[in-house]
Amino acid sequence: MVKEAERTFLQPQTMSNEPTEFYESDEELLRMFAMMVLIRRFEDKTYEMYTRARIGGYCHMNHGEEATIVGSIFPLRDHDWIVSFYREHGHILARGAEPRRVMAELFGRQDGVSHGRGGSMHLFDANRRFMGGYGIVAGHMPLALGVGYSTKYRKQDEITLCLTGDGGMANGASHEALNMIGLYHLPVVTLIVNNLYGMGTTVEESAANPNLWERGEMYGHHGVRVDGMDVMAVKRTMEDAMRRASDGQPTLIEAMTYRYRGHSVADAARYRTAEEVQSWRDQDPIERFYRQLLDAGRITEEQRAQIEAQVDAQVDEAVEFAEQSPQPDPSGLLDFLYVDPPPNV
Amino acid sequence: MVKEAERTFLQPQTMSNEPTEFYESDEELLRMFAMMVLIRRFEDKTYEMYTRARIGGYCHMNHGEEATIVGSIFPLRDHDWIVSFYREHGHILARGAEPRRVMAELFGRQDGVSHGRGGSMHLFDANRRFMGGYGIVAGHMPLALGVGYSTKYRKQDEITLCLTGDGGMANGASHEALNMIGLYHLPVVTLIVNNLYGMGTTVEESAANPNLWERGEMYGHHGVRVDGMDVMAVKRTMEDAMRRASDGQPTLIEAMTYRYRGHSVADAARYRTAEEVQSWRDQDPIERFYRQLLDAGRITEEQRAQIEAQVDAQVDEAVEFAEQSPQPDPSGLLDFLYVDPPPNV
Amino acid sequence: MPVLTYRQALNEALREEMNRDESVFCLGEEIGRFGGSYRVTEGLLDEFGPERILATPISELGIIGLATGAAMTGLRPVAEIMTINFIMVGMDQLVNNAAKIPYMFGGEAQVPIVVRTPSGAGHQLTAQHSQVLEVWFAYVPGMYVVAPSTPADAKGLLKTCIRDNNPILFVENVLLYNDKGEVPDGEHIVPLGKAAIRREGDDVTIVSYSRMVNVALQAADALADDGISAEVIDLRSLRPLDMDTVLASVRKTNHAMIVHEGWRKYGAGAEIAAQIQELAFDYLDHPVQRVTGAEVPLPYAQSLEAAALPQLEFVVDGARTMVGKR
Amino acid sequence: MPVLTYRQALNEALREEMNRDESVFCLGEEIGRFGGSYRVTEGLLDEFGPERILATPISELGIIGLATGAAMTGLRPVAEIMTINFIMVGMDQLVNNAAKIPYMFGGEAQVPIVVRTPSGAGHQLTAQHSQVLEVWFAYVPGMYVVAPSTPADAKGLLKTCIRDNNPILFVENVLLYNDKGEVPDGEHIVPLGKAAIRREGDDVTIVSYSRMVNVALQAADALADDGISAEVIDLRSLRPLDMDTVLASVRKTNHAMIVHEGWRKYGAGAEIAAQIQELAFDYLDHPVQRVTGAEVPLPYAQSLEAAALPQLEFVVDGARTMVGKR
Ligand SMILES: Cc1ncc(C[n+]2csc(CCOP(=O)(O)OP(=O)(O)O)c2C)c(N)n1
Ligand SMILES: Cc1ncc(C[n+]2csc(CCOP(=O)(O)OP(=O)(O)O)c2C)c(N)n1
Ligand SMILES: [Mg+2]
Ligand SMILES: [Mg+2]
Repeated sequence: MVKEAERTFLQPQTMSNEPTEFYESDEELLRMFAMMVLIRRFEDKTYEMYTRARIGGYCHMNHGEEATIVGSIFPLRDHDWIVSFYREHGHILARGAEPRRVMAELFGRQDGVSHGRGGSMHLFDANRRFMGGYGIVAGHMPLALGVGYSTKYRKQDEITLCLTGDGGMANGASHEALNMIGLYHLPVVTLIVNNLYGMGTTVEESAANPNLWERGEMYGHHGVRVDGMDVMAVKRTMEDAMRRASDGQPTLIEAMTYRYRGHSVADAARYRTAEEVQSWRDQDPIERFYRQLLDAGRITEEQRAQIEAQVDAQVDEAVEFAEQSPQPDPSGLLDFLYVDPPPNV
Repeated sequence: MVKEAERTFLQPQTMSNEPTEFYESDEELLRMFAMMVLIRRFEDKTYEMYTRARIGGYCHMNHGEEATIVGSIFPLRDHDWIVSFYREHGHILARGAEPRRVMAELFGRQDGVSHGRGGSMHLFDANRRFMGGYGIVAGHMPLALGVGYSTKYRKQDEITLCLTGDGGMANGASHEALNMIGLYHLPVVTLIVNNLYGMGTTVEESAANPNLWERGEMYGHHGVRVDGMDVMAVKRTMEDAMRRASDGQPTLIEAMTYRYRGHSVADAARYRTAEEVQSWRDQDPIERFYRQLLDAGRITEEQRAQIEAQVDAQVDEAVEFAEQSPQPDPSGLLDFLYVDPPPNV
Repeated sequence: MPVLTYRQALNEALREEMNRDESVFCLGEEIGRFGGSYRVTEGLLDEFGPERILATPISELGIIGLATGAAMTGLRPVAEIMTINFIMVGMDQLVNNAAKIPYMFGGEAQVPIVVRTPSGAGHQLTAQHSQVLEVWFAYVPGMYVVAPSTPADAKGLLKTCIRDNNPILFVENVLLYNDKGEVPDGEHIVPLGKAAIRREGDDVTIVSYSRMVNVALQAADALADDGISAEVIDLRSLRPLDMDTVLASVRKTNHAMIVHEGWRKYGAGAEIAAQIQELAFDYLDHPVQRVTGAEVPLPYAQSLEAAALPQLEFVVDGARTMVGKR
Repeated sequence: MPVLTYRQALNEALREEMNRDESVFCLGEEIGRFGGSYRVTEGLLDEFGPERILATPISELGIIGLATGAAMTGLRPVAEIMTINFIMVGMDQLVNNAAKIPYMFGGEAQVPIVVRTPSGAGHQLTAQHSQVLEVWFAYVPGMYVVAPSTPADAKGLLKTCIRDNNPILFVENVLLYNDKGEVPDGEHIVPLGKAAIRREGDDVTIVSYSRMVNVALQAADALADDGISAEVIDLRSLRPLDMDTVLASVRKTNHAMIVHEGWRKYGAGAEIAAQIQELAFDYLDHPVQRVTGAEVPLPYAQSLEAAALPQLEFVVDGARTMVGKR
């Protein structure tokens, strides 16, 4: 049952607003800011391209979740791993994949990151150890367990970040994966992008105890909740979690955020009020980070304008590239089905 | 991770040994005692009959777990429900099923409680609202959720007792069922018969946090651990849980006990030491209850002897009945497959 | 007769059965306020309230298990699994519990549940969201697998299934929901286990079910232009499987073709082909043919997806070749 | 050649492959101290330690998911699912992840995993513990399904599967573990997708796999007494499916019978029958016959269980009738 005190925690206004301390270089901070803007603009363009029928299938966007993404992915090192879910456009961008190859995938083209086979939900980038987006809710969490186990098996210093949704925490796959990650003391950080809804279902309608971070304890993880609209708060939490992970102590982070748009492009999100959406937009992570940077003298208005212009150009170029890239030839229908199959498959 | 303090809790000697207060009538107490003896002797006979090839298949016995069984099942009222798992001979006996029809089922005979179709793992008694034993670990827990939901739907005052094992708590089915039971405030009491092992795997090897009762909180249940070798402690815990259940507050009880024999008749249980087994046998729930009753002047040596003689006769009669009952006729192979099927099935 | 979409026909069946029998209730993800992922339960929450239109967490074992347990106590749950692709995480409850309980407890328990779920590909939903998996359940004794192809059948079969006392997988199709057709008002019941002859013909029997019946009918039109008269049979259910109707047709046409969307090898068509040759061997002028989806996880790109789905022209060409009019 | 049991042959294959390649490791319930529920991994814990012989909780999604995720990083996990009956709670990871990952990511990832599991009934294990479910996985493009019937194949095929780069369901059988046979020492590799002719014959082709190959061979003995010469084919794998070998035999014998333990309708035999009639129609003197398990959840009573399993006499009688020597 939800106690009143906890329920109010789900409101953005109760979140911490302490002045942020930065140890990051200007360059690093601006890279973070630029990435948040890129994700936002990329998703705007995705939406536009969907309505123009360039993109099909299910398409889930990250508007509003930029702080959870950049805050958790930027601290990762090149040799760390990511396992994600279907709402992952921003995740793979933050990991450094080329926007044009991501857009080409959304267009279903041969130059897409999954060569047009995966689409929006199934982006992949082996070189960046981005182990894919998956469409079965919570079905990717056992994969993160496996990647983490591999690290331990190979005695490497790698961390696996598993991004997942709040609704998926009701599924048995989350339970089995988190328990085993804790049991084997794996260097895995699980970040719940708690956007308060799984489709039209609120967290309170899906979890008997909606304080999801509290599950950490039962799974042998350190559990922590963080303001997911504050990129620096997420980043600090992630940095702590990475330190613990290296010591074999997994962490379960619940990052409180909000998706501005519907569950997918097709969802008009009638199950929530305009006021609720606005109350979160008022906490916009990009604007908030901009204020923080501005207050700390780490960004100027001109720099912002410049970043935005660069990002816009990048996104336009991505669309152009995608338009140009060919659809996979139907003769390749059976490609990639098996590795070195015997002749009679 | 298991903290030391918790690990020692798993030792029987640290369990409460306060003098027991009884409000039960002599008759009730003796019925409880007799049932514990019946379960023990029935299982002794089951073992014997298995070695004499009267019983086949998988056969899991309840030696040592009598207090968890009688303590949780005796408080139930006629209109309450039970959903159980494959280690359920004692469960159905405690619910009042005729030992001879249970033995006939173990023998695979037509007069068995499941008409010879189910065997040891699949005992059933509709009249007593004993909704069966199931063989997929934790797979019965979603059924208990369903029975509990039915009670709420029909606006009845019924309680569902779900008996389950410690090992099964690692399975996703337990997670989904317990969460939904909590979410819907169902009148369900889940009792984990924690016998410290799932086959050869210890609780600490199966649960990142082996304090299973603590999961109650995350599932919106009241969570409690009880000394499962003390039938009165279990009974009091169950009574409390039933009161809460009627108010729509489910309870997760972790009853600490031990199975004296291997996982099934076929298992020699080489994964544990003779000393460990002995330390639990020293806490034998039947002897312990007998002492408690004796100290309180509620039983005499003669009464015990009489009960044992009666139980022995009952068990012998059960075997005789089972021997006499016919095997199902092979012509009935397709019986019960469908209810009123169309001609061409 | 009123014209309804397949979706509306299902909705009407649910509404009528819930009004008729208080023990009927629905559960599943997003079936309440959201109205159902494919809007089949739209409006029912307002009419019946949240206990009878139970929107659940993303817990497929929980959903099917809840339905099964409740059914054992006398209720008649109708569970929705959002799409058949997600049934894997819940199927243990359906196959190991629901389908086995009546038999393994020697008839002491019944499990009158309907699990509704859409199957099939289309709209670039890709590998994990475009599967046709009902054949798995048709394999399981103790289950029924029903799959209507028309709005009228959607209503009539769903009503029948809700009243039936066995565990039933009720397979809808993502691309049929908007199909329109005449649907009888009120009490309209379609019996289980009776295939429908959708079009009569003499030269070749095309056996199909669910959405592919439409493709078969289109093919029959095209074949008619060539002077080939095709009989189109809609199985309506994979279990029970009405081979009598199929065999009677094949004995007349001497040519049989099976069309379905699922993968070819070990697909539903294999069983039908196997039985046709077992039971009408001497009537066959040509081997039984199968037209199916390509054996790949469904790819995203339009070019590839189109190539992976069964094509009208394969049906037409196959039938032409078979009857020797190519 | 050394004589080993099927169980020992598997154990030897695991040991050899783990010695050969450090990236190979085993995981599953009770495979460590307990030695494996059917003792296939006995002794390996002592030899390789708990990281390479990982005994897991009862978490089938966790087991198959761990294997899949680890495989994507370059390891070669061999997962044991204690029996195929428990695979349902874990199969989402196998079908929706392992089998689809290589394709849906456009070849950017590989999933070299083997999921070992015993299938089949016997010893009164009843409805939830006696199933034959491999046909479900054989339906799935992207998977292989391998099922050895002899100790030599158990070793040779398991070694091949561990070295293969595709996700593989490796189906053992509860009643074969104690079977003995000659098994080549050391490097012994059996290629994937090549059926074995276990006995040559001219009058009828009996196609089978796993334990039922033994029944087919017994039947062939009995038929020989009647002067009927049966050819017995062991498929060895359901996917890849070596129809070339089957068809060559049927073209010779003109009679085909399929024998398997699983249920009949939508069982593996349906596909084989469908393909035989598709591809050797003009060679068939008689419809392809199937001998299978009865379509019931397996009952407990000995009398009923015996009646539910495929009987030697059905094979013998069926073959006699088919070749007209009854
Ligand atoms: C096992 C399963 N059940 C249902 C679905 C359908 N579905 C897709 S996304 C979704 C909601 C998930 O919500 P959450 O985990 O909170 O992630 P979010 O979409 O909010 O980022 C559902 C129910 C699915 N993909 N998989
Ligand atoms: C899903 C599933 N996986 C594995 C098994 C095999 N199995 C049967 S009982 C058991 C151990 C269960 O232990 P626990 O839950 O502690 O119950 P106990 O037997 O100790 O009473 C296992 C692994 C199974 N029946 N179902
Ligand atoms: Mg969400
Ligand atoms: Mg146990």
